[in-house]
Amino acid sequence: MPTNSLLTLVTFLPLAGAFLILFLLRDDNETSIRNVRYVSLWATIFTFLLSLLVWSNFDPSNPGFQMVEKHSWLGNSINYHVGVDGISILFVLLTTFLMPGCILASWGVKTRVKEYMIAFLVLETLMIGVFVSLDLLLFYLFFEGGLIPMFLIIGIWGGARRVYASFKFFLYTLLGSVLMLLAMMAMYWNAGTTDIPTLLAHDFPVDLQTWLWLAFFASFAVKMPMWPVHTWLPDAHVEAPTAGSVVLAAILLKMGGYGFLRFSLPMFPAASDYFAPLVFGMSVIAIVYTSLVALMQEDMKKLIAYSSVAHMGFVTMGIFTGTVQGIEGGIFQMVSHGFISGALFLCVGVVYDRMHTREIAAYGGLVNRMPIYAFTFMVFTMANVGLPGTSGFVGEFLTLAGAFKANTWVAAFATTGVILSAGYALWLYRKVVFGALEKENLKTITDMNKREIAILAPLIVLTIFFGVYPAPIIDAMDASVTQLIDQYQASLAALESAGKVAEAQ
Amino acid sequence: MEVGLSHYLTVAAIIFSIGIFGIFLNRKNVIIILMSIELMLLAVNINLVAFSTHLGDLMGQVFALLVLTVAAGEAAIGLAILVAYHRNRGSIAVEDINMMKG
Amino acid sequence: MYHAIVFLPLLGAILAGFGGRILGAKASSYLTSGFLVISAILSWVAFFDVAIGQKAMFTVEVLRWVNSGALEANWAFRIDTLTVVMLVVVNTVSALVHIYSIGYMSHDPHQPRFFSYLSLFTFAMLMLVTSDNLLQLFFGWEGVGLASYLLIGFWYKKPTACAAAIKAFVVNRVGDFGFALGIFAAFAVFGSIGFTEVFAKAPEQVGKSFEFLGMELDILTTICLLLFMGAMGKSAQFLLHTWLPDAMEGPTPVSALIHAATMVTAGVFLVARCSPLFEHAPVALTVVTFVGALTAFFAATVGLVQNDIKRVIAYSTCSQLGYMFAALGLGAYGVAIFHLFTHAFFKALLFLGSGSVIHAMSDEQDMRNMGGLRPHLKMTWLMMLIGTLALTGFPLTAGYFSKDAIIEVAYAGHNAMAPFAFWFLLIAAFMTSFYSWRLMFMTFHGRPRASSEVMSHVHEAPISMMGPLLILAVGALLAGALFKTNFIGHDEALFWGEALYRLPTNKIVEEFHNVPGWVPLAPAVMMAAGFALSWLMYIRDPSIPGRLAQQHQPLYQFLLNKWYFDEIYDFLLVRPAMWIGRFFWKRGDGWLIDGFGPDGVSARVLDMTNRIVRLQTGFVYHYAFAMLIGVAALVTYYMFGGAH
Amino acid sequence: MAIAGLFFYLFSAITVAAAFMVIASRNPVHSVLFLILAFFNSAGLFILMGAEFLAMILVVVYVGAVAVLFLFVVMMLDIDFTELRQGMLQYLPVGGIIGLILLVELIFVLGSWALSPEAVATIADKAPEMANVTNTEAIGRILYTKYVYLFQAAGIVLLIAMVGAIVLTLRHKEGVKRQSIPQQVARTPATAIEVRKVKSGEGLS
Repeated sequence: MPTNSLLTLVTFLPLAGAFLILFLLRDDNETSIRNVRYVSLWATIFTFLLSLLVWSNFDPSNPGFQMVEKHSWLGNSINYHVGVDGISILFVLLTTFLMPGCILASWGVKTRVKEYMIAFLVLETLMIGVFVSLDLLLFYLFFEGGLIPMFLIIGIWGGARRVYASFKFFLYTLLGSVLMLLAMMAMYWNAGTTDIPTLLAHDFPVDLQTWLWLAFFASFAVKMPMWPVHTWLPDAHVEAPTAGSVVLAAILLKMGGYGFLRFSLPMFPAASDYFAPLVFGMSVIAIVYTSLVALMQEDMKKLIAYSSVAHMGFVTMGIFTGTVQGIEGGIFQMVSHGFISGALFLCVGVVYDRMHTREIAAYGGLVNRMPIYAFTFMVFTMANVGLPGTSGFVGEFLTLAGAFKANTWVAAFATTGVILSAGYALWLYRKVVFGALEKENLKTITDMNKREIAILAPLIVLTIFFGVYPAPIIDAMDASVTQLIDQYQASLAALESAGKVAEAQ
Repeated sequence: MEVGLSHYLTVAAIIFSIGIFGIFLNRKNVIIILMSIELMLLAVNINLVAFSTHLGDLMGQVFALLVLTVAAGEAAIGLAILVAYHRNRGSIAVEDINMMKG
Repeated sequence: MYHAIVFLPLLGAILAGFGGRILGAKASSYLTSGFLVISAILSWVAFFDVAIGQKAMFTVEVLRWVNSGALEANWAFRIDTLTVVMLVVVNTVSALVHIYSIGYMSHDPHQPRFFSYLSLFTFAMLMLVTSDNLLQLFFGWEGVGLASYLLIGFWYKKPTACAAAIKAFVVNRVGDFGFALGIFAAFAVFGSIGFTEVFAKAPEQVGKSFEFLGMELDILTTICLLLFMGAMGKSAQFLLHTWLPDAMEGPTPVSALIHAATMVTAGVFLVARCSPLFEHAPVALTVVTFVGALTAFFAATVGLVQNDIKRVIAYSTCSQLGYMFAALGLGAYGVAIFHLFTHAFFKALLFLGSGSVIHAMSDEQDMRNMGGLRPHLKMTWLMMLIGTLALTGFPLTAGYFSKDAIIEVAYAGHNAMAPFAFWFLLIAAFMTSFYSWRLMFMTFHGRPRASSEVMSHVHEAPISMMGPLLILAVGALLAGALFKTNFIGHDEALFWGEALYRLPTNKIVEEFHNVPGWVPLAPAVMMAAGFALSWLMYIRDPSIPGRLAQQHQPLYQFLLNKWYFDEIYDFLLVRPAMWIGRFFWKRGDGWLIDGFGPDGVSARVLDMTNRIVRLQTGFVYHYAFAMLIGVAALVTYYMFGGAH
Repeated sequence: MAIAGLFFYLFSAITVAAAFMVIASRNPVHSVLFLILAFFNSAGLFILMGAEFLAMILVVVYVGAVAVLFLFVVMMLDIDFTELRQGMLQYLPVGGIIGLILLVELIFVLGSWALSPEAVATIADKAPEMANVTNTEAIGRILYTKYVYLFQAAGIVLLIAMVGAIVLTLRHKEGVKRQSIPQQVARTPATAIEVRKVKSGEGLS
């Protein structure tokens, strides 16, 4: 197999699976539904295996884009252009790795199984597409396209207030994206191309950078989500089905961070530098504010959703420090948060499937009947808290180390998030898992079954493995990040010297 | 006194105004409203033909022909709706027709 | 060898934790205990090899860890005298506690889990003491925090235990907040977090300042104080001590291992390990002295009136940690570590002894319900007596050498807080003696106050529990005399090698050996006075305490409620945090952001459409009118307004 | 030429008067008749302008079809027209003002208009000399060549109008027998024939 079409294959394999389901499995009986499940499971597993092939072909010492594939698409300037570098490959792998778990976690879906699986497979294609596309328009297409399946997943298979949540989600993200589309057009008119590698080398005028940065920021900040545009997230998470929450927390949120790294920082360095204090402020507020809010939640998913916002605050803070530690920490945090938050939502899903409530008060003493679950939940709670030895720590630590270099206030306030996160996470754990088993309806609850163990076990292994030995991830991105920072610093230096010259004159 | 373009245009203008006036005047009677519209279209046709003759350009007449077609179609559909409506409601009083109210 | 020392407990933890159900309770407890015994023996071998053999410091690389740009932190062991001393302390006590627990926990249905946690804790502690860089130290630091959390909350059905576990973790996190900032600052200043690099570059930064939180602060002082904040949290120093007494909710062996001998001394270890930094930051050292002395005094006062046997010992631990910090602050790192070393033995002995008592009394912890146990628990009484003697500093026992040395150091010390520390520590020594004997008298002497049913069940502990006690008792008696010359003698510098650093101007070791004659006598007098008062109040006339409490009700309540720290924190921190959280959630998110954001916008849109909708009357002629009026307006506009 | 002028004034006066009567007469039947009158006279105006074909079409289509259709509908629907005329004066001022404004404005335009010189250049289809080709033939030449698509489109408009009108007014009556070809085709002996054993001497009941 020629490696140069590998990425395309990885991207569109899930879509092929979706078509298979759409056209070949038309019946509505039990066997057919089972087939639908297995087809989608195998599609995602094959995608994951293929993405491992991408990983093995990937050369971590090369900072540029690899396995590039380019075909002309619309006119001369807009191409189908895909490729991965050290930053994006991690997200591709994260996506492909988590999707089989999501499909497995959806085994219990009873209504409209076929449509559900199709939505997930399409979503996977779109998510991978976001990370591999090297053309603005292609990126936009995937980025926005991802909204639709997610919108449907929340709106159709969600909880009681699903319509409200899905519309909130959709409108929030769309509002930001509209501005991004405008900015993309402006970039096209300024640079004459939508090719991302070319744009990376293009120097945008400083005034334009400010506006472009703000427009992109509007989109990514909502996606991230940063304070104060985060309120869609708790609602969306609460209403989404388990697998939807997982995808949302683990992958969709990462698109914002990826966008910052791919566009904001390298393309608009002057504006990024100028707005860094704003981002710091918003990140720190996000960390402290949402952690405090999380302390008071009564709904398990909402609590985890708020903690996601807090953790994403670390990411944005790290990215805009412009230091190696900050950015690598941010990326690492995103990857590890992908595992951890995904797993936490899966954990909630495990008990939700049994008791059909997310109220924290409805649980208590689960450890008595569910020791495996208690252990799993403990591992991820601790990873969420950022205990060293879990992957959650490495990212958090690196971002904070980077932030301290940039601004001690930011680092100090962000570090208080570490205390608060311990507070809310352990409180949740205590209320749900510890204590005596007193509630009548919990007395017959069963421990995790084989399928649930199969979903969560790899996540436990990776969470601890990357906490102890994060080198595979850091090494993969190191060259790309170093190049990114070098260019960022260089353009800032050039700008400064230009400013000095102007002053002298 | 030579009869020129402006004479025809004046006539057309007057008929057009009468058409408008008619719509206001007979707001309750759909049939007359439809007839007023026909009058307005007629005024437009006169204009078209007048210009066509004046400039020696046949396109104006072709266009008038198309207007005629549309006017015929419109009258047919309008009257058909009227008949259907009358059949259902037993009246064609426009004041009763506010089902499109938002 | 070092790999084995550190990773055997981890292996034990994993095997017992995951294979517990297959192995069964007995096998997993023996397995973990066996591993720990091997580790302990190897530690002693290492101790004689490195410390007594005066080997130079060396590192053992294990695995790459976080490497990001200039930040390089690998899993590695830094082996020097300080490390091996800690290895000995940790592994010895841990091994003994494991063995003790086999008996103590024999009735518990969750033994594999318990032993797994214990071994996990030991592993984390070993990672802490062998760390080669601040990050690995932090790993161990948090790891022991986790293990402590798990062990305090071991009896998860008790709500108080769960609350205490969370409290321990969160309060520790407050300290870690400072510790983490200290690491970040060190990285920002030195460009590295490896001990070797940081210590090498420390002298360059003397007297320099940097901008921190908007203030220009001395670099080393800031870093040291931040690190010390971490130490305060872990070692339960004044202001951050509140978790330690509550942590007694855990099983007693846990209290002995974690909350007496090892984990709580991690702060002391941290300061000693970072002595090359602290030596250059005299202001920080002064603060350390002050906090240490204050804690020693404060905890002792609270210990005077507590009635829970374990809480008394817990406050005693807190107090003794204060002694260690006072010594550290005065530059006598070796003395502090020596006290740590001896304290580990006698405090573990006291805890395990009290565990035996509790075990015998069918899980009764309140001393008011004990008394007169000596005839029934002769061995335990003897063990507790040895522990008490060592703690109060009876001549020739371990405490006599180490604790009295600290008081002498305080007298000889030079920094601004030294006189304050001396008097506070001296008074604390008196109180220590008083409450220790109070504990002995209330528990073992006088009339039995327990119900006859309980008394009939009182029985001496089995051999697996007694054995460790015996070994610890030997340690409590002899550890001081045996290692005195090495740890704090005139030539201690040879023993410690590069592990502890003192400025050439710091001559505290010689000085404290040459204090006036009354100074070494003073603690002994205090001890005797404390014993005498205690005897008077609890043996001679047991009605005195009650009357005293009556007369000085406010003071008594103040002490009984531990200076009202829990209440103050609850009022100042916990409730406001809850309140702010609720405020942000309901007002901030719900009202402000959503109200003016999506919900507000959609509501306004609805309002608008509801108004606009009224224009749509549904009457055809209205639309026709609108069109015609529009036509007229347009034509008028083109005639008079536009078209120019 | 004077005659042409005379006829122009005659036709236009009648047209305007008839148009006014269309909207002013009390009886809709009269309105329709006046509409027919207006159409006839405008056809005359068309002839004066030389658009003979259009004039004929106007008569045929409008008078022959549309107006008759109106008449037909008006007479077919049994409507109380007096009721409809009530409140007629309510909108009279508004209508009057709007109509007047437009009229004044249009006249205003007429008073000051001038053909722009470029207008001649924009002529798309030069009309041939009347002497050589009749008006009808000239229109036919371009209508079936250059504007054939428009012509077809007009046809489709009419077709759709026709279909629409039929759909709107067609009423399915219950109880009317219709032919159903699918049913006929799907008939099998099983559904059509019933075999009965007839006992001798009894016959079918």
